[in-house]
Amino acid sequence: MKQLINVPERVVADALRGMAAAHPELTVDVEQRVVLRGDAPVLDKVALVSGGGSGHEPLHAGFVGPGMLDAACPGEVFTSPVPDQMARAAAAVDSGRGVLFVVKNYTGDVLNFEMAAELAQDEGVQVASVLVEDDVAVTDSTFTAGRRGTGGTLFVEKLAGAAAEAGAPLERVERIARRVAASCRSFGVALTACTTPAKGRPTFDLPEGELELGIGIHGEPGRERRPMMTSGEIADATVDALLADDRPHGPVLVLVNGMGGTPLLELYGFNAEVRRALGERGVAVPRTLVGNYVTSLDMAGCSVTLCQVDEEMLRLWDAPVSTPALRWGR
Amino acid sequence: MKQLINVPERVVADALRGMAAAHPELTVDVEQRVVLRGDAPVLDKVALVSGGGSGHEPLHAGFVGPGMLDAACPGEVFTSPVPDQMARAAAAVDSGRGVLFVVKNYTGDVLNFEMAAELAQDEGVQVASVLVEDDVAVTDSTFTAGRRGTGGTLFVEKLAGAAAEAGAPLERVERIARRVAASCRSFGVALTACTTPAKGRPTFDLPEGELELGIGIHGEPGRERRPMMTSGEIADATVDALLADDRPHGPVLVLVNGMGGTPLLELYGFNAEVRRALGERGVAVPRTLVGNYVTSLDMAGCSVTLCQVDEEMLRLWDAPVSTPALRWGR
Amino acid sequence: MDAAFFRGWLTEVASAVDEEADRLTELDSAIGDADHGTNMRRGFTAVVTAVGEQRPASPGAVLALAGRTLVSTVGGASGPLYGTLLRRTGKALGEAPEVGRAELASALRAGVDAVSRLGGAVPGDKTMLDALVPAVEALGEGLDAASAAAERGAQATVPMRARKGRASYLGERSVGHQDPGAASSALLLAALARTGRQGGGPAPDAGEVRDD
Amino acid sequence: MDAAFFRGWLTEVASAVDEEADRLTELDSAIGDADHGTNMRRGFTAVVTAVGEQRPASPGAVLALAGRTLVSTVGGASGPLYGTLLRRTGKALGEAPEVGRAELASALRAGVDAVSRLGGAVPGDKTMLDALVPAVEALGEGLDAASAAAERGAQATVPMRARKGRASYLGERSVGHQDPGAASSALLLAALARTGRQGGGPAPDAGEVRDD
Ligand SMILES: Nc1ncnc2c1ncn2[C@@H]1O[C@H](COP(=O)(O)OP(=O)(O)O)[C@@H](O)[C@H]1O
Ligand SMILES: Nc1ncnc2c1ncn2[C@@H]1O[C@H](COP(=O)(O)OP(=O)(O)O)[C@@H](O)[C@H]1O
Ligand SMILES: [Mg+2]
Ligand SMILES: [Mg+2]
Ligand SMILES: [Mg+2]
Ligand SMILES: [Mg+2]
Repeated sequence: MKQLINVPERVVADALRGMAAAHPELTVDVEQRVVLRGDAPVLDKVALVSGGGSGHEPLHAGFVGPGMLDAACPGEVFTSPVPDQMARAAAAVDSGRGVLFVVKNYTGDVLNFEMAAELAQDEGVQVASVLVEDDVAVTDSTFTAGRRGTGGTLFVEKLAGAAAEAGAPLERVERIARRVAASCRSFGVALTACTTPAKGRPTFDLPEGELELGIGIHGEPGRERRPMMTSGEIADATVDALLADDRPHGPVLVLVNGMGGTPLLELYGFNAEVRRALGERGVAVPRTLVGNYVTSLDMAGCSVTLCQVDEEMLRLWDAPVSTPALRWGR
Repeated sequence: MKQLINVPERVVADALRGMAAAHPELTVDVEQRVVLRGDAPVLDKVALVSGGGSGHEPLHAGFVGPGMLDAACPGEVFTSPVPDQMARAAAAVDSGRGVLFVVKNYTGDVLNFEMAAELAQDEGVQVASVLVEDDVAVTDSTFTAGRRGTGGTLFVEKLAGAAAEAGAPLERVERIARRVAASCRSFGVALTACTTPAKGRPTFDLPEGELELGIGIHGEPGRERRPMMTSGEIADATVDALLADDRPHGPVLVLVNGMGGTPLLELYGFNAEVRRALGERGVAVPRTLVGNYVTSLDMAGCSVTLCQVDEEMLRLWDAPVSTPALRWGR
Repeated sequence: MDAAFFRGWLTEVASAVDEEADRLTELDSAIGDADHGTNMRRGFTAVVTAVGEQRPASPGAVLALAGRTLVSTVGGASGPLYGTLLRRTGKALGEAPEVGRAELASALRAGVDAVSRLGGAVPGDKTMLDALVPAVEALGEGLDAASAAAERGAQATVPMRARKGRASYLGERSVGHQDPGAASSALLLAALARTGRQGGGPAPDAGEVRDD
Repeated sequence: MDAAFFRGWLTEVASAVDEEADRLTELDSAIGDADHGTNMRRGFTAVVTAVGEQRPASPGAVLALAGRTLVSTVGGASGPLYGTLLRRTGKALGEAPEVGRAELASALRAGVDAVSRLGGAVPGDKTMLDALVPAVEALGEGLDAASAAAERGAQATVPMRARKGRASYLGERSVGHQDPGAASSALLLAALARTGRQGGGPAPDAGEVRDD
């Protein structure tokens, strides 16, 4: 597989230089691998910090800005960042009202963010953390590292970010983040594997005529391999997996997310089928987001995230946001 | 190649259904294949209509909304829409102040839009047209169908859209559109070919270790095949091709555009190299847009568009826009 | 040749195009954008439906309707071009309920001229005109001769360097491939010859014989 | 064994990891995310630089610095886990300028326990602990025995079903592949044995002999 890169070792640093060039409204520390709101620390505002392995762009750095994250810490490709990054970011964005870490549930992310929280607290920053674990493909969480954090991260960062922007104190921002995290369910499907810069070849072998159901966002194979399915069949299987795990009692926000290599034309077509499938099962959808938001490099495929919402959460979703990848309102 | 579709024949209709579901602010006529601003016709405003083959999403339907297009007409994949679509769109968005057609320079698009203009004029709609022909890879335009319209389309639609939104009359909107079109230069590079739904296999053979320079956005091979290059080398070759054609006398807007299959991580890294290459050649860059905007289905690769701007054009660029794919300000 | 003859021809084209769609797309894939087969199939399927439903009374009206239908359903370059070909040919045929080969030949020439004006191409540019122009010229010798000329014209595009349409972007790299539009034009002419031989068009090289 | 011995060990690990990085990534590719080789290489390259530049005086300080360096440069699961292993082992060794095998054995046990506590894994979960725990237990019989035990432990992960780390997401599909972290742990122990044999650590199974 060919890649638009210089050398694998420099991929993340190059991307950060490119972000800096494209987004003067952000402060990008290429050396220390921290991306900050240009106006950080924002006076009297609880700050949100997230981060994780690179390769999922625009997550997380693309969500830094008013109404969402105050800072993002990109790790190497598919590798959690190191604690120093998060601690440095926390110190840079803390206005004195505390920092919320948004952590996707992977062993590496959890451990590094834990260490970062200790470091930051040692430096007098008040830190709370919320774990995103929304991937219903991981079923027996007692015999696993637990559910993976995937598309739900976008909802947690958006809604908690809106609450923080509105001036909520840390405890409330944390509570909302937890509520959103608990309300999110995701399920992903791969048509092809992705290729990491370091490996230079697809991470697993997925022949023509087959797909993987229940994949994660790190190029790992999924729960089950099946003969190729139509968009409508994939939507049915995905929605069934989501509703089997948790039947929403109210309306849901829907993220129809591309894994990076699937054309937008196909994603929109898939959204039509997801909407049909949800409609047939009586689930109301007040808002939908379609696009490549939580990706797995060049993987072809998609994931669907449902986030059950009440009035307040819907208001937080609609609140203005101004980041490279998500922008509306104001 | 696997695709997230139902059947090839329904790809465009499915995508439109999905757009309708995701974007209640748009009016999507799936049957007639027209996407309109929900508030069309906008009182006392010149209307912009564009369209072209599908497979380049978010272009054009993703650019429908306040500050940009009033309507888009998607054709079949890589096939210009038919005149009836544009004529119907023109009638639907005309407020009496006239309609500007934004046409990418391909034989099919030109002919169909010409016929549409006749139809619309027959119905009393005042129509002007602007041709986007920005692809410098097509050199000897006397012995070809002329330069292809690619990334420059985004700038024409945005800047002319802003002028129309500000209340400019048709003649002025047309003049600005022409000026923008004349100020744009693009050059594209493919690392892989794309796969159309109808064909189901890559449109041409591009082996490991090779790339194509000077490609278009319809899966056609390029001007030249070369051994694989680094991101920095591709940036140098691209910027050289652009500046050799026309050396800007002032600052340029830059679009670093993904062809659909290249991860955002790589695109941002490429942007760093493009910025370096422009800097080394003394070109100032007040604004940059990085992302998948004018795509070629799942093709891996990128294009760079430079749009030379004066103060007024920069103001038009910065003016508020609110479409599915491009949104800022207000 | 009456309206039924031309309906027959269009039906014959539709089934030929349907059978050969993959080959046309394959040709377009080499030097274009891999849609010519689907474009032609979509267009002629719609044409058959339209002329079958509306059953225009004269050859001219059949072709004019077919042309309008192509324009409204195909898109791309081939939609307006083939649409114009049939529309102008139909217009030139006028209202007459039956037409002879000479009238057809001159009407087709008017249609082909309109294609050339619309697209700005001439023979040698590696387009459908490389099949259409020689076909029209050979039409005086009968439908089979026209079909053979179209086929030769299509084959002759292989070594050409394209100067019009998408293939022109490829410059030298367009050499060595047959033009898809020329190939589909040859299908149109072959279908015309078959229709002539079958139902009751003029027998091959049978001069002004009118039957059916 | 003095500070130089431990610096030697870490250098030995770094070169083993560098050589075996592709294999580790390949293993991680089968049941993880294809980064374990690059992670380990990045970490131990940084470790060698750090201990080479700062040259801590005691074995404990060398390992503590190495552990901190891993935490700060690796990321992922292996960064905090291997970082903790070395940091805690170093801490347990204290300030002494030289340490014997018994002290090393008990310090390493403390380190391995800390890894188990941090990650919540136990032997049988198909993690690095499946190599580390048997190695520590065999350390009484010498460095070579520990290395052999680690290698056996790593091999023994092949038929296991993962219950921790990324591989656990695969459920049954994780069976039949060696755990990458267990494989890298075996490399660490093999490097320790080599260092012992070379420079002047305790001779294989030589009991409390201290030299260098
Ligand atoms: N200017 C032109 N004049 C005549 N024929 C043309 C011209 N441009 C293109 N064509 C014909 O159209 C064919 C391509 O048709 P098609 O693939 O359906 O449309 P598109 O090129 O828009 O994808 C070409 O093979 C060529 O024969
Ligand atoms: N909870 C855990 N306890 C002990 N070791 C673990 C645990 N989780 C993962 N590991 C080890 O870490 C290795 C993976 O390391 P690495 O690939 O560098 O990190 P990541 O899994 O974050 O990509 C696994 O092979 C396993 O040996
Ligand atoms: Mg990892
Ligand atoms: Mg086409
Ligand atoms: Mg074509
Ligand atoms: Mg890994």
